[in-house]
Amino acid sequence: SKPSGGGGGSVATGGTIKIGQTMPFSGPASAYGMIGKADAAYFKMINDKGGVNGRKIELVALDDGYSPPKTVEATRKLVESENVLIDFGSVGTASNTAVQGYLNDKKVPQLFVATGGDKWADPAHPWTLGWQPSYSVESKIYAKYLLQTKPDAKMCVLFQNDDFGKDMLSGLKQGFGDQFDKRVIKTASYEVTDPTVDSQIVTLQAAGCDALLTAATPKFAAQSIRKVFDIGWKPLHFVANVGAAITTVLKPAGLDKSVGLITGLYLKDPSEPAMASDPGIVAYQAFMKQYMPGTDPNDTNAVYGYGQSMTLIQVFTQCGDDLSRDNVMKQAKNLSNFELPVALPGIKINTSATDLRPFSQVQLAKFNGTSFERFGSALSAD
Amino acid sequence: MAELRETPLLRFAGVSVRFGSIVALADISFEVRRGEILGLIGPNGAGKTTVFNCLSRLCAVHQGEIEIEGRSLLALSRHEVSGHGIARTFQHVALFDTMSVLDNVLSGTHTRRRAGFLTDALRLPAVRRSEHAARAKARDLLAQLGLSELEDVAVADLPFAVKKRVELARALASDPKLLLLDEPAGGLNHEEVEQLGDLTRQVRERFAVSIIIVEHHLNFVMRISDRVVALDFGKVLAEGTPAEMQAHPEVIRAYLGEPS
Amino acid sequence: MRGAAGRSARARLVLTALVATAALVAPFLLGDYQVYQLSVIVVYIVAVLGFDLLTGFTGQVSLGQGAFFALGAYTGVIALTKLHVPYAATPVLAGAVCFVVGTLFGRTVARLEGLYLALATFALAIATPQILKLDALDAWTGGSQGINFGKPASPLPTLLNDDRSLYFLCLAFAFLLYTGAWNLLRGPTGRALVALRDQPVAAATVGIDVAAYRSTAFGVSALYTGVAGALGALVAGFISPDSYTLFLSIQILVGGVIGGITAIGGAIFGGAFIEIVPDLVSKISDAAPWALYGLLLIVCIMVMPGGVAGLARSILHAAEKSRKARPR
Amino acid sequence: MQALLHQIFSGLANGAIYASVALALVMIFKATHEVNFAQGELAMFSTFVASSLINAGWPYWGAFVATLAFSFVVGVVIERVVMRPLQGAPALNTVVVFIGLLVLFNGLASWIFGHTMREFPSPFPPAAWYGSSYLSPHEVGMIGVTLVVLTIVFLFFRFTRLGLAMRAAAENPHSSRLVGINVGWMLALGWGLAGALGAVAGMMAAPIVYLEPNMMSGVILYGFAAALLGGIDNPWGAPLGGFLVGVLENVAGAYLVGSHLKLALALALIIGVLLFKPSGLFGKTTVVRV
Amino acid sequence: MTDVTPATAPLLELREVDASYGATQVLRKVSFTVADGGMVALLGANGAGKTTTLRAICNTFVRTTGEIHFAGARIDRLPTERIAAAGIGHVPDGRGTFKGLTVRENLRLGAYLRRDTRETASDVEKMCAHFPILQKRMEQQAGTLSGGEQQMLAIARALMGRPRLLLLDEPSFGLAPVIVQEIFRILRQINRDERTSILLVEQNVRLALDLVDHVVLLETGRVVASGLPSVITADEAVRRAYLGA
Ligand SMILES: Nc1ncnc2c1ncn2[C@@H]1O[C@H](COP(=O)(O)OP(=O)(O)OP(=O)(O)O)[C@@H](O)[C@H]1O
Ligand SMILES: Nc1ncnc2c1ncn2[C@@H]1O[C@H](COP(=O)(O)OP(=O)(O)OP(=O)(O)O)[C@@H](O)[C@H]1O
Ligand SMILES: [Mg+2]
Ligand SMILES: [Mg+2]
Repeated sequence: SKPSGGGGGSVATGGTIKIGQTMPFSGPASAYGMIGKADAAYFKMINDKGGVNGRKIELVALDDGYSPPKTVEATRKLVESENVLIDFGSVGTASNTAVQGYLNDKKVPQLFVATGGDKWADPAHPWTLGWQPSYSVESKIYAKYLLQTKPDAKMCVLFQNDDFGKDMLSGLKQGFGDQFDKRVIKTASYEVTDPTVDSQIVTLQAAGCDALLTAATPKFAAQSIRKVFDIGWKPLHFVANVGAAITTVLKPAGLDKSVGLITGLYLKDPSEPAMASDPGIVAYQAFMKQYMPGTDPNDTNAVYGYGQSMTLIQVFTQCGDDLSRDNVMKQAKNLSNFELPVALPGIKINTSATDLRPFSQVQLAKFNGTSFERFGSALSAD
Repeated sequence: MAELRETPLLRFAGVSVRFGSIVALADISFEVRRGEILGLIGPNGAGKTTVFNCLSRLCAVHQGEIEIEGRSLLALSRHEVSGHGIARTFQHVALFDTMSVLDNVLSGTHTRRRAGFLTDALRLPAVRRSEHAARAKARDLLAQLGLSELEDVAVADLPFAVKKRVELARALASDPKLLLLDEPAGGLNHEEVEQLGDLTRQVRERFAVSIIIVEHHLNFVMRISDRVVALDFGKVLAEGTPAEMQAHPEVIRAYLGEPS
Repeated sequence: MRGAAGRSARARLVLTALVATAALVAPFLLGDYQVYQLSVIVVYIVAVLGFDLLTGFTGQVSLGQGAFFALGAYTGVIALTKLHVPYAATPVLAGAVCFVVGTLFGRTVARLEGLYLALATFALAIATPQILKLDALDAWTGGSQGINFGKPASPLPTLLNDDRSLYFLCLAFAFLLYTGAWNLLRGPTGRALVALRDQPVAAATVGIDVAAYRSTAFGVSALYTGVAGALGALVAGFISPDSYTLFLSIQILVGGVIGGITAIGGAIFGGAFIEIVPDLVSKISDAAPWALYGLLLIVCIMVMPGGVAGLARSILHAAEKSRKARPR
Repeated sequence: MQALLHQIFSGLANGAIYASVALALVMIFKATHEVNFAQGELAMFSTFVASSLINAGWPYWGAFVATLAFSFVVGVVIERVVMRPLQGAPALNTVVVFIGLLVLFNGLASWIFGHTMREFPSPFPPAAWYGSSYLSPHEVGMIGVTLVVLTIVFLFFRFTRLGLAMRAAAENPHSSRLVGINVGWMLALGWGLAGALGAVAGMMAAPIVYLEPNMMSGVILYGFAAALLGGIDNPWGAPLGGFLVGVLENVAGAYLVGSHLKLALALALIIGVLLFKPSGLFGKTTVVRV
Repeated sequence: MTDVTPATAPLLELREVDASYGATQVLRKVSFTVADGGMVALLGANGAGKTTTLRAICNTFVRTTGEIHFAGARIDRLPTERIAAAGIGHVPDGRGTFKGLTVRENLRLGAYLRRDTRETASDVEKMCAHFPILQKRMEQQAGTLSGGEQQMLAIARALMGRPRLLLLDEPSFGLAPVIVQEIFRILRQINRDERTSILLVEQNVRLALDLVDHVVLLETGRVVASGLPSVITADEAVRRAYLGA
């Protein structure tokens, strides 16, 4: 259909920049609602400090319950009746996919979507940009690592039966290349409505793998880690970054049961003892104390929102006084070696007209019973 | 034609019904002739309602055969029975509670019409016409049974005795050949029972139906029946004219009791 | 008696005229986004109608309407994108497919009653997203990614923009289906459905083929829901398995009951409730919108046990009574 | 072979969760003839309360008992405040109210306790002798608890005067009053006991599935299916249904269709069974004579 | 105390009782008494309000105003179960059995308020002696019984409670003549042996008049006559309606 609306024009007026987002404050993915809450708190802090280039940020966050039709509706509301400048940091692969066409048609920047799908770096949708390392990049790195360290290993995969899980699988395909069928001998999926993944773990163990990738959200990652240990299986266990936070995943699973896990990190984990004196984390802790009292600062979703919002502020800062959608998009694709204080050392944000992935590096780390020990250097997928 | 008159309207031949270990009917045989009123009596639990339920195909028949006008009834499924001219009332009334009196009676015309989802949704002229005719017929029935006043009343609010009469109207709406009445006089006082007797006879004449009546109200049964069949423990105990039955020692023992 | 009936018929006529006028005029007074919302409401109205036919009038409790909604949506979109059927015709195709599937399903579960039927339909709703994600169907369904096909363009761009043209498409289907349901329910078929709901045994003895009516009612309900699904997909421009979770089925049920399941006029309120109320509560309470929504549901049921339609009916009754009571 | 055993045992462990939920459903069904869709959320909420007490320093069993009492009271209050005014309303209204309660408690829990997943302690020592690689000590303990509760519930309904009165009150409130049963109290008691049973289910499940507001949303689906499969009016049939569903879905997922269809297959099998036994495997067929 | 107090205070007394279903008033200023150990028949045409009177006494289904006294205490504001506990048993119209429960469980429920387990057990046996068919159907679901069997069960259940006052709403409904005779024999017996008082609604007026010592006649919700059975039968119109001349 034809593009409609006045795409590209300046929307920001007066002293505020109005931005919008859709969030699963309710429904099955409501844990990610924390990202939205952290975003809001972060902008409040920025506004308290005088805003960006003298402008305040106004964030309109609408609940979509993780349901794509609802996202479509909420996004239209944001664009057509709230007149937001951009759609920022909305959560959910299906949800963001549902509005990608619409936002691109309308030429409304869809910035830093909070999901690691591959499709956010798609030149066909120039108004869309992801943020975190894509799931496939992450798993591609796991595959490469495995090929280097244990070239004969057989791998099993536990994945969530949705875009996230499937993207992780496709990353493995890319990483293993023609070896894929020989290396990945068994996969098992789960649904978010499954009470446990015990049965899947048992199935995978029976296949005789010596490596396992758990591509799961926190609850199921914790179950996976525990069950693997309980049945006495000792694979080289990769756990997707999404489900590898220390306080919210490894601790419930049992720290002793988590020893040896490998994951790919890009953000700092505030619960790590070593991070107590890290300046980035110190600032983050202060922010949490003042602007999100009563919230667990170790919730990695809060770190995520904090870093994501900080990235957006960088974009607005670069925009100067030209707050047209065109310029916002231009600046968003013009981040060079931006170092996020909550990102791990060596991991930088870079975008350009052709590089549509803000984060494209991942740092491998192994859990030693108390914290993740990073090894090697930050890796990128290529 | 002459041949047809000879075949009985209904024939039970060696019918047995069991519920688990309970034998509700054991090898029952009897006939109903055209135009007659047959009284069916027997102690509680003798199997009278079960006889009706066999005819409505509501319970499985383990043995035997039931024939309606010489054709097997057991080959039919529940909803086909009324198409073969059998209509009934229930011992404890089973009306469609959320409907009005008129709608209940209209439902009785169901077998005699063709209704389809599509034709109804389009409300084709044929549907309109047939609906119109059905209404006229239902109203006529209500008038004959003295229920015209209550046409629009929801049946749930009616007294028991009136409900029974609505059920009768619903049964008649299907143009039955055989009418099954299960304890129609229940809860009526003396005067009302007399009236019901007259009504039943009128119905037989006017609608040219045969009737089986199950009733414990003896005077009533004896007054209006042409013949009486007595059941006990699922068996036919005796069969004959009302007068014969009242004098039958077995019937007296099992059913009537000693006059006190 | 006749006077009262005439009055209430007149009241209904006036009401219908008002609703119809509003439905026709509103899109020209509202912005695109609101028109879009209006379309979604109309879609839900159709879905709730389907629910009312099945559960309200036939007494078969369905917790699985979302499955037929999804089937309709996928049928429509596959027809549109793969078979290049004109978009306005996709709901027809969806309705047909859903009718067949619904009837077959209805026939299979015709023996089940009450809770057990609820479970069977519930199972359907739960299994739907999983089946849509099956790898084997990827080529057709787009797997867990779904299909992003963009909103179909208006055939008369000078008269109606895309949103309005879609709205009128939805409205046209809703009008047809509503009228169909209205006719159906006041004719012999409707009576048979209510009869078998009220008293299935007696219904069989008056000649109603209970199993056949039940399964056909299932099919018709699925048809309505499927058309709604196809329209909903067109309006959203996107389908994916996550759009059709159990929650959708529950919402259709809630809309049905809140509107009043035994009066098809209630579907209008039910459809609006599904669309508007969740937004409303999240406006009122940031902290716990869903707690508020739950509370609201409970209160609604307590205040209006017969749904909005029941409430309207009892208000009419009361008015009628007070008119009668007034001395001349 | 060993893998099969693993599947069966882990199915039993999951089954115990479903069974304990099914028991709570049986309780409320016998007492009110309704199926409470909100049962899972109530259990989740109770478990959060227990977790908060434990975090506040209460000993496990102290918190356990206090939570049972709390849940009992919540059940009674819901019956008095929400269900009582609904008496005699159409069944679907009750269903919507249950959905309302479900959403309400889920919303409240998210609001009060947050979304971060929490661990919940097990009362069974992690290294107890009865643990193995097939079943952890907690899983063994949970199965044991479920069996004990099942026995109590069975005996209660079968042999006690109160149990009989509760069934009567659900079946025919008017006649119950005529024979002297305080029907209001029976309904409230049923809700209270179901609340307490739900709390047990929640506290037993939480160490396995972890505590968060959506903890029970998947479990209740299975619990519902299990209860109907086994026979929702049967205090041992329904939990047995739970174990059956647990094992069935594991074995089917591992050997028949693969994990992505295991729920669908399990449900299809359950419906298949119901088509032949419309009131569940061990349920009582209530013959309705007209 | 005024001098109108009869020698023995009545067991049950209704004083100007009105009763209505929602907006429809059915009973108007109904007053009558049942003496302790007395047997009273409540007669009237279809819809006269007999069932409603019994319901008013037990405070089920209807809303009442006016006073009802039982055994010296006011009961009209008590909930149904407390009225039952005070000693009133009720065989409702339409039977009201627990259809999903077994016959035995139905009987056990009849004795719900009693604590004397052993005597309860012997009463179950007594009921089986009265109604042998119940013995055969003991473990069967009450809902599968025939109409008359359910009626017997309802009566047996009420008897199991050993009430001081038994309200019977058309006990002969749907019963074979032999059983009807048995029931009236039982009523006479418990009245004699246990001084159980009886308030009886019955269409089989001949039998009823034979049993009772007092009759109350209702017409459209009002008491139009009351007195000895002979007084009632003396009235020509009443005779015609109820006894058929
Ligand atoms: N579904 C059933 N399961 C078990 N027993 C049954 C069932 N239906 C009927 N019976 C038994 O079969 C016998 C016959 O029942 P039926 O209803 O035919 O008796 P009836 O002659 O109509 O008695 P009544 O005069 O009391 O109505 C009864 O003893 C009854 O208990
Ligand atoms: N639940 C109800 N709601 C409204 N009206 C009712 C209800 N029950 C009875 N009535 C009406 O109250 C009046 C008296 O009814 P009741 O049942 O007391 O009469 P009855 O003397 O017992 O008659 P019957 O001989 O039919 O048993 C009747 O007109 C009846 O229609
Ligand atoms: Mg009978
Ligand atoms: Mg009466």
